[in-house]
Amino acid sequence: MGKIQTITLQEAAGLIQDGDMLTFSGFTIWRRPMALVYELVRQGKKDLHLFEVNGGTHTEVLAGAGAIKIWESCWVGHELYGKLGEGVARSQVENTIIVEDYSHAHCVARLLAGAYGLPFMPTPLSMGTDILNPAYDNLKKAGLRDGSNPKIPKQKYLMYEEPFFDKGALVLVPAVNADWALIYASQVGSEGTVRVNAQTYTDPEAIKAAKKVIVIAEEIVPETYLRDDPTKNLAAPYAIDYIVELPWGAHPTGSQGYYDVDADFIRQFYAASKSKEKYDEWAQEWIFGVANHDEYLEKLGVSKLEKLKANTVLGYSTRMKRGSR
Amino acid sequence: MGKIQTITLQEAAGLIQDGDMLTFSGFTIWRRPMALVYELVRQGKKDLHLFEVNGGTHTEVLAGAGAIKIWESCWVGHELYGKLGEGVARSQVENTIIVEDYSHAHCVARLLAGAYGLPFMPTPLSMGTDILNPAYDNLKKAGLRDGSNPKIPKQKYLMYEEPFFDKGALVLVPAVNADWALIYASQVGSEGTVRVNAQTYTDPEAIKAAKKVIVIAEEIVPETYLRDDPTKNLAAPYAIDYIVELPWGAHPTGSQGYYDVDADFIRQFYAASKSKEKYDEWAQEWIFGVANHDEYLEKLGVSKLEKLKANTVLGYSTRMKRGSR
Amino acid sequence: MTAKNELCKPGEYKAIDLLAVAAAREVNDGDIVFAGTGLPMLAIMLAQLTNAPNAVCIYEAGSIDGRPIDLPTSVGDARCAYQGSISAGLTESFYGQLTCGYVDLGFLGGAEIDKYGNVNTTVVGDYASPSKRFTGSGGNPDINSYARRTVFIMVQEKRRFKENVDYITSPGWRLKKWPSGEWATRKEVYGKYYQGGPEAVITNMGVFRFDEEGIMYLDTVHPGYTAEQVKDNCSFDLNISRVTGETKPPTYGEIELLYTRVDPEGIFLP
Amino acid sequence: MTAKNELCKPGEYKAIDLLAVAAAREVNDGDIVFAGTGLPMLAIMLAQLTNAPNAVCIYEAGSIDGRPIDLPTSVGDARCAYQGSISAGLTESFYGQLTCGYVDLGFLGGAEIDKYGNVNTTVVGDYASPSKRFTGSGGNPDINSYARRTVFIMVQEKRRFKENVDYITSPGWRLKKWPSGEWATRKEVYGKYYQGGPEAVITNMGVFRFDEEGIMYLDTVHPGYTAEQVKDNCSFDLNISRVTGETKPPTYGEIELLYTRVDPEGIFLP
Repeated sequence: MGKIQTITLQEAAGLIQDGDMLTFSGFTIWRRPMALVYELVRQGKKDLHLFEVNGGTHTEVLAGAGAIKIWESCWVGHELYGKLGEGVARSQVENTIIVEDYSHAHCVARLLAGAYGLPFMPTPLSMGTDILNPAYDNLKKAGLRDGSNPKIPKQKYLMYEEPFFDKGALVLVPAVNADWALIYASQVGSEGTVRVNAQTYTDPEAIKAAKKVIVIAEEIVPETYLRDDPTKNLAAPYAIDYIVELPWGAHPTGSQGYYDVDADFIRQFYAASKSKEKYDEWAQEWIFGVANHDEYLEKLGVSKLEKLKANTVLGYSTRMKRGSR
Repeated sequence: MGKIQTITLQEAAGLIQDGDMLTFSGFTIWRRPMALVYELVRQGKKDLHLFEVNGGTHTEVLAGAGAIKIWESCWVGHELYGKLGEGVARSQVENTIIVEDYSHAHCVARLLAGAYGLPFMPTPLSMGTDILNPAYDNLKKAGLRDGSNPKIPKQKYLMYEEPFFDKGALVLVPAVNADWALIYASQVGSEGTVRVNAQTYTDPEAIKAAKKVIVIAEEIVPETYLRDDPTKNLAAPYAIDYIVELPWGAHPTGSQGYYDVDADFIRQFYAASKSKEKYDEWAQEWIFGVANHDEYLEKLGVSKLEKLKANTVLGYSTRMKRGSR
Repeated sequence: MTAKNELCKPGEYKAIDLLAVAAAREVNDGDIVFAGTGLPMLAIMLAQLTNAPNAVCIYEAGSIDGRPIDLPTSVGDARCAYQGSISAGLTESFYGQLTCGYVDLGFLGGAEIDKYGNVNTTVVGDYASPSKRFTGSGGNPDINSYARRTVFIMVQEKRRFKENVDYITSPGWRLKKWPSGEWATRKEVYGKYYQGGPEAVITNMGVFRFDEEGIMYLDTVHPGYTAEQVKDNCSFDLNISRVTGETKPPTYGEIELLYTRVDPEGIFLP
Repeated sequence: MTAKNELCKPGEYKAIDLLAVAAAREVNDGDIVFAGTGLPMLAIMLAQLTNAPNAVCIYEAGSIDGRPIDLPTSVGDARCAYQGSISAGLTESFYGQLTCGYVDLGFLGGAEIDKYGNVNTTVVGDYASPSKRFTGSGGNPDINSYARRTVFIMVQEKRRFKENVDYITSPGWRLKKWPSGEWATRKEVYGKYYQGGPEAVITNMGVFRFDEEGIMYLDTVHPGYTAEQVKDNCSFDLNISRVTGETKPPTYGEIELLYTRVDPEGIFLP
């Protein structure tokens, strides 16, 4: 909290330290702070601890670069455009990252607890599954649940029987409070009020739960415009620490009201993500081979961007070919 | 849940049985389902168990009529227009109702747990106060925490030390799931989507937590109008059981976008609420003396209603005299 | 001219068409459906156009009762929110809708399943040193935990229908009581939180249901297959003694709706 | 003509004016303030027009950083939400803002207070058979639990400044550890949830603060009163040894703002 600073993408990435714990806005391949993720790779960040309600293309960009040490989540892939998170999968099989699996609702519960300043949230979901198998607690196996790292709870979860209604055991999952929430938002007011269009996913919770918040905004708009309808906003100015104004900052993921998911780009990335060599080639072309976000956009080209652009009434592209017909 | 039925005010009140547990929409003197509360008194309901995040004029109408047996809440009064809940206060002093005191946030936590299908919610608020004094648990003293009534939890609260971060004890408060949520909403779509203007208070939680939901709507509007902006709606059609369309149904409490609080009316009611005799006179005039809601509005008169009517841009009345100048 | 309610003949429809149609028929009118990405979306949209016009759909990312006019490709898609009753986020969909108790039907996919309906979408092999990782659970186990009925849509392969899945991602009818790990029935594990469980599995070869013991059996066989062939495509000893007949093929009307209204762009239907 | 920053002379302002002005001065610029109904609203609005232009206000009923152009009479008032950053509900204000950790300053009222800053707004007499009931807690104890600093605005009367309050509604510096009921410091009771506590009490006679032991002392005396007079209006033995002087009276500018910008309708200011 405190006065918001408007900074550059490079400065934003520069704030993140090796080993920091990160969480992100968005959902699978929607509203991810991609430009900032690219910049983290460009700056060679390492040993990152990711907590994600769900993963997506951004996760795979970081996984391929070998930037992730711990990945706590429930899912990673590219939806229709790449069915696996190949980088995470390979790293887990090769034992180069620590994966901690929760269910999707468990992840939401953990982030909600963090957002609400609570140490845990209860949930009756996904009981009886191997997600709760104590032998499969990878952070514990790695010796990281000894309490020395305040970001790693001493237990993965707890079965708890409450005394109020005698309904039997349910699951308590521990809070998450990441060092940084890296947020892509469609609109940020000139004083810092944040708005996204359509579904909010877990963006408000990610903002509240993190110690510091960086927002990559599609556009900065007059504060009074957002305040004319406060029911539609996500976060107050004091919840945000840094802002970067960056059109197309979520590409190739989609941003409702602005542009659709770039399916072809993600398919190509997915193909590249299947081996370290191909990933490196891809990164050479799209991350290291462009000096900055402007060059990245130039490389994509106007005709591509125009096809992705959202219909202003529907919020998604109607010019993009989506299927086989 | 199920198909929504549109019914009359009389039918709506007729659904409530003596002894039922109720909760309400609104906040103190805003958006209370007053017309339905009057009708409950007209129909002579008794032994009601109220759980309210906070009380207000509607509580006092029920308290004065001797309709309340148990009142679980944190506050009752009429804001600036009557500083005490005289009816509840008198009933507590005379020991004719059972009052169970929680803090405001505890009440929110209890309703949120009910809404989310959880048996409890944790909160670190209001620790160390007499709200948590075990000797002051009035439902326990009345022998009602024996588990025989599923709507009364076996404990008022529990101090709980979690094993995740060793942050020490915090409070767990039990869920509330009332038999009925009696909701006043500004707009209900023709298929049942519910919207209110401005702050949502705990209206969404009250709807979700209750077994059955009756909505008194200021107006029924085309469903597509509400669905053009789904970010502004409170509840989906399947969350609602019964609808009554009733303009001015929240009077004398206020409804943002429609009308302001009727300060004079509440002041007069507050004066009347100070004794059983005066309350009965007041009820004779305003509840039993009018056959229905139309007669009630006629009795208020056009010029009064026009003064209360909200400015359509600001959402509150600009024609009403509020202070001494 | 053929009547729309007339059944297609063999060769007049693809396997995926029947998969979608058979799944759609599992939706009861008025059901509140929590649907996953992919074929479940296709099936619920078809159901809304046919046998279940009053069914409503909740999508995980926060769209409540949306009425998409273009087929969404992901539950996070803006298309899901079009003319929705509520647009919110995951806290609303999981806590405000699912554990709140509104959901009648979970409509899900899966990579592997066992005879108790336990589904694996996490790893192949030992979790400590897996040979392959899938996407992970997503919301599959959550929806499956709390919907009153769950329907899975899957590809029928011997290696996918297993005696035991390598990892129980999504809960079937026989589960583990954690932290002890002893096997128990779903009702024992969920106690008073028990809502229901897997009701049907729809594949490209047949429709499967679960008996009183929570064990999968073959209910109907898709046209062109025999019960024995289906059994041969399961690693466990499939009960085929309760087969009630052949799965009803799609009607011409259903096929028309699928290709002209549900997926005219050819996203899922090639 | 008098300068706006010149101090009013005795008789040129009312007791309630000084109450509002003294309270407003407790707001630091940039503070995130959680304010209760009544005088706290007046004070925060004045502070925003004077010493704390970047202070923002959260109102319990769900208005986050509203910028009312007409004085609200209740935290539930539509006026609170005008040009707000977020308009939501109580779950947002208590969980999403207060326990989330955003709140710097709680701005509250109270009926009775003791020397540890414990406030009673519940009952007079024994709780089991009270002689009088007040409104109840409302959000007073919640806000006071989690704001980093709390300021109370109260009427100074001997019967309101008590050795012990009949019921601890809102937590001061010495509390009970429940369920045992042993007395403990606020830090012991709140443990790692400790954020701060009551910092000042503003009455119509003076400004009170709390010492290292959490015991109330008189800091400044309002013009026209002596420290002894204030002490006589307390039931407990008020420490007046630390008085730093006289409370600064309102300036002409502050009075003008109060009557022309904050409460032109005369809602709180007669």
